[in-house]
Amino acid sequence: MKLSDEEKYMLDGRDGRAVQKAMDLLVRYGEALGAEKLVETSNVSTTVVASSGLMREYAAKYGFDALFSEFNLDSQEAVEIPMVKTHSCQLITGFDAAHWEQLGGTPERVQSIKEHEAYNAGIGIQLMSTCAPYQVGNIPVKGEHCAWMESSAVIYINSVLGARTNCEGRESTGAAMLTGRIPYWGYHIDENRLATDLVEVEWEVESMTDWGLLGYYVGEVVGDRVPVLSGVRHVPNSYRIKHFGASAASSGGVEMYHIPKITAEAQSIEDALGKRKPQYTFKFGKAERQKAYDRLNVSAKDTNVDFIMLGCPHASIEQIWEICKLLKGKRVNSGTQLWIFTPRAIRELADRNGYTQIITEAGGFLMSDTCPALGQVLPPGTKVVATDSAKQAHYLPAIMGIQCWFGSLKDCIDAAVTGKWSGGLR
Amino acid sequence: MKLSDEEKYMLDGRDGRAVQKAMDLLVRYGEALGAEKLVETSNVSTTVVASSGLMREYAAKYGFDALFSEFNLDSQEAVEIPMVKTHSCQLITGFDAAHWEQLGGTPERVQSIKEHEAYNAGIGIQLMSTCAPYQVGNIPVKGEHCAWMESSAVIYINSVLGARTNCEGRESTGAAMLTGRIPYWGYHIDENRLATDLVEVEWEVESMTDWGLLGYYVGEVVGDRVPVLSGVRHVPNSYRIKHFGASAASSGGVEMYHIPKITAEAQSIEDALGKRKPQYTFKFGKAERQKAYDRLNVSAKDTNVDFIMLGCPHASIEQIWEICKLLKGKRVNSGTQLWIFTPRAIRELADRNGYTQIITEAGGFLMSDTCPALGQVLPPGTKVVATDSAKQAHYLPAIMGIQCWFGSLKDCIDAAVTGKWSGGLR
Amino acid sequence: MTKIVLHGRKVVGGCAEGEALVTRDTISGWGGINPMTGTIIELQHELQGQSFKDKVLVFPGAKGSSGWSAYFHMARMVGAAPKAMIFNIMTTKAALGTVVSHAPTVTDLDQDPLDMIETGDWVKVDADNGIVEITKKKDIQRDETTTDSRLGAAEQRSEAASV
Amino acid sequence: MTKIVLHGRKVVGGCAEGEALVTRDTISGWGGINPMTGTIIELQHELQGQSFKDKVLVFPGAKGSSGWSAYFHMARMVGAAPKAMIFNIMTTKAALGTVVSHAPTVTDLDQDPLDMIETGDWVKVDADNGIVEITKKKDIQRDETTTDSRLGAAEQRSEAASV
Ligand code: F3S
Ligand code: F3S
Repeated sequence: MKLSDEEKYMLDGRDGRAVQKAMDLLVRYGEALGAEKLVETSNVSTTVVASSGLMREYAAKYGFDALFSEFNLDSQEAVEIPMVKTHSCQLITGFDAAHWEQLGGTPERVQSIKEHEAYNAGIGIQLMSTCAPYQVGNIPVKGEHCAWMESSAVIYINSVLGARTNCEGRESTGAAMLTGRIPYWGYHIDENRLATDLVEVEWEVESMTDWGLLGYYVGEVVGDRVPVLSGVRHVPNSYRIKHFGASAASSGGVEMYHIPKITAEAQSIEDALGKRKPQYTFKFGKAERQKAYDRLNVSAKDTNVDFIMLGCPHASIEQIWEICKLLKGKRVNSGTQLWIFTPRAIRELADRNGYTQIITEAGGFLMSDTCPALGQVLPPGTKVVATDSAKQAHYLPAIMGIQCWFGSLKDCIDAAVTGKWSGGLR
Repeated sequence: MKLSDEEKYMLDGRDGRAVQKAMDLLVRYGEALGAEKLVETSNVSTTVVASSGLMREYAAKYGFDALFSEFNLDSQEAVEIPMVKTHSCQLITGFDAAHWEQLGGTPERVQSIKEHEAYNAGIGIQLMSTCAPYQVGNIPVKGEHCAWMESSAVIYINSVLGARTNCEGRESTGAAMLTGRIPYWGYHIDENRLATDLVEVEWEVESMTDWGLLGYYVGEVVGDRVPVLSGVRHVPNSYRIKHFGASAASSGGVEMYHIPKITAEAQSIEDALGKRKPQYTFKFGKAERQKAYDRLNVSAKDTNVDFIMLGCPHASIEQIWEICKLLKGKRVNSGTQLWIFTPRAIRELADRNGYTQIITEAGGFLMSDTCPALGQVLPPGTKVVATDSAKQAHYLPAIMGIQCWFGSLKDCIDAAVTGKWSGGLR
Repeated sequence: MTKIVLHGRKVVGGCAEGEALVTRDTISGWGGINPMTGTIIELQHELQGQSFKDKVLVFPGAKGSSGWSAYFHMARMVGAAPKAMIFNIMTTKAALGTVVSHAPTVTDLDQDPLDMIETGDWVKVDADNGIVEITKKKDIQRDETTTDSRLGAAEQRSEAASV
Repeated sequence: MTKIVLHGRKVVGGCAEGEALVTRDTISGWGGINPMTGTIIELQHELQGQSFKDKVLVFPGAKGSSGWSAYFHMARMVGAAPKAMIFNIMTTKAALGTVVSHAPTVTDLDQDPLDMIETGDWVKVDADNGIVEITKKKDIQRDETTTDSRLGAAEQRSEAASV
């Protein structure tokens, strides 16, 4: 891999041991990829929290510098971590300290999270603590080279915004923060951003549920190739397109897609394909929609619902308002829990708007900083979940071994109120 | 103007008096424009707060329904306002209730704002209270028809995101919220979005200051036409491109611009111009940069600075961090005030990150919901202001009759600490 | 006494007349006018310090913040709005602002009103019919020495344009 | 006893050998493996319930969340990582995850390792030289009745590829 002089100085230790370790990892990583060089970045979305018991023990034993060294730089030597160079934000975490009781935490855990947050803030990382940093002001500009983790965020900024990132990991984002570099590979390069596959959308996709189903289908058929969609007749709003991407990134490994005149980089199908022929062509019609729905509901049998999860990816304030309109004046069933997830900054807005109160009065909780899949936590005794998120419905049964219903927001609120699932594809 | 059946029903009163009044205004407004029809929208950014003494008196006398009727629907009859139909958010307001003392308010004013906020939230308006709703989750998708006010926000969503809006007003956004319609005119229509003018950027624009100067120059020369910029070599991050647009929208009336491969709709100069020749061509070089700087500093003479204003448009968390890095461990001069403005949701993040504390310890204030120009308020006795925002430097001298320095963030923080302006174009 | 008649397109219906206040500078709402008095406050504006209250405001178009309509709306509420308006360049600000000002307004005139109208001319805006009648101020002054132009005006409505 | 030798590109340097664990299903990190035991936990995965600990993991590539590298990183920390890895499709997840696992890894082999290697084969990955040596399990079984294949392996390093 070709390094610039500046990069060589970093590797040689001019900027200290931590930067040297970071550059060393980037070189190992870049060579593993077969990248020809590094590219400058000043926008990193990362995970530096201690997201597992192993990491928490490690931090308790060796300290936060050692934790960052090992798990964000792949350095067994505990180096002193300086202020990060790039704009950097923490993605979603495993815990919401404001709801530690519901989440089965302890005051000790809350305390150690606070200490770690102070450390992370101190080295210059913004504690957005959400899988959707673009909803709280980190909106990369088209063409901006980024180093982001979190598949639903990666697909959003690549496709909808036209920024450039691969799906990075803890260690590469750690190294990127300290060096302002990331391998120039994959979606940083023009030609890799072109569509390879064509998906002809024949069903009239408009609702949030349908956007999720379309995404789920697309991910299954294209895997990690780059689809372009034809036939989309309704411009999705931001929470629909967010759901679509999160869904496609979970059933497949889609990190980039095009919808002419809707996503950032293609004004036409031809544009998106770079004037080449598609490698594969698929169609999404009534049968494919039904199949995606059935796949998402494959684990579900029992119509008694214990738990409703909303806000995957983390809800915007508009989505919280949609929930409140359905929930207002109702009560969540006594045997059922309703948890709604949103970035902490947006929860402040929800408080101000009286939405938190509407949710609380109905017996639900508006939570932040985590989600059941990431935090691997459910209300005690949960056997059956319902959600309006295809991504959550994809992961929860596998991770938590529960049944999961996928349906519309209305189906979910009905289930919250009645304790029974009566949803279905309409 | 051609109305659909649905629109005719609204005009005939099927959906009640408020919707009827709203549709009546849209018809009058659409015909004034010469629009052929209305277009559906479900994304409205509006101003429904009582932003002047006149409106506050009106609300106190006749109530909030009457206030909305008159100032958001142009209806002299006070109609009962139902729940709004669209996703709707309140833009920046005239006051930050959390800083009422600094802003010269009274507990009574705070109380009446709270009551009005409850009313507005009750009819379904999200109280984002910022000129940058895209920083708190309202991120319109490319091709999405919107009805937004606030010139800096309009130019951002049109150009950077590729959404479609004209620069609407209180009354048209009021009507849009109740009907889900706005005149199909101006930037809703493909051909009006094409560039008319070419600006050749010869200076290497990279810093936030330079993006502001470029914007200021562009606005002055193109007025309200649509420029495309050539020669941009560094992709601006979101706060630079935000500053550029706000600046161009204040010196001129720019609502839409293109930078190939950086803004949403043009991959090339030819694309942007729709293959036509530019009507006018300008160049931005050293001399134009200097001239823009001089224009922005035309009111400033006295180097004793009373007041530093940062956060126009409202700062993102990354910008607050930039400020904190410069401010940490310093003290604002005793004769100088430092106010920093950010959306309230982002202030929550700043609190969590310890940034609010850094600012407070240095003697500054982190405020929300308003800005000095909008709120028409300055610290008592202010004669000389400094800011890193071209828009604020454009408006404050005219509105508040003070002197204003424009410079880099560093120049501004230096002035905050020393009380002296020693900035300059570098 | 001769009148100049221009034809254009209605923006806001109605009919009103008054003394013209003309500027070649575009007008800002927020930061551009004081809505309580109708005074132009923008620094270096050609009309800085002058009020359009009860005048026929002739201007190229609107610029600046999206507060434009609210500012003209407030001016109307306190009785400081222009009696009528004539402008050249259609924008959402100008359209909405004139609509909510309720002042009869026309645009798209067959000749540039900025060339044809001077401050002090007497101008009648019959917006419903898209007709603007101009009595030049020199004629008014001349008339005033002989007869009352305001009375004379009514008799001459059907007169052919002098241009 | 014959060996099959494949040539590819180093992803992570080093040299290690062990029993192959082969799958045609791509592997998820988060939600796909238990890093404490190296067990594949994804529902309906071909290897569900099996552990790659101390095995040579042969798989088409990585999929799923960006937690991939962290999960293989943790597996390495607790000694549950594979001894070596071989995969086909390069992604950032696979590159970073194998780098931080510190397990010798190769890709871009001249023949599809999924066709050439079966679970139970003995595989040596000399990543520094991009060489993979496969001893088929039937040969191991045959050998085991005669001599120790593990000892024999060392002597046959320079042997020509059998394919
Ligand atoms: S991380 Fe976010 S995208 Fe969903 S699975 Fe958790 S809410
Ligand atoms: S409204 Fe916002 S754009 Fe500037 S002038 Fe006030 S901070």
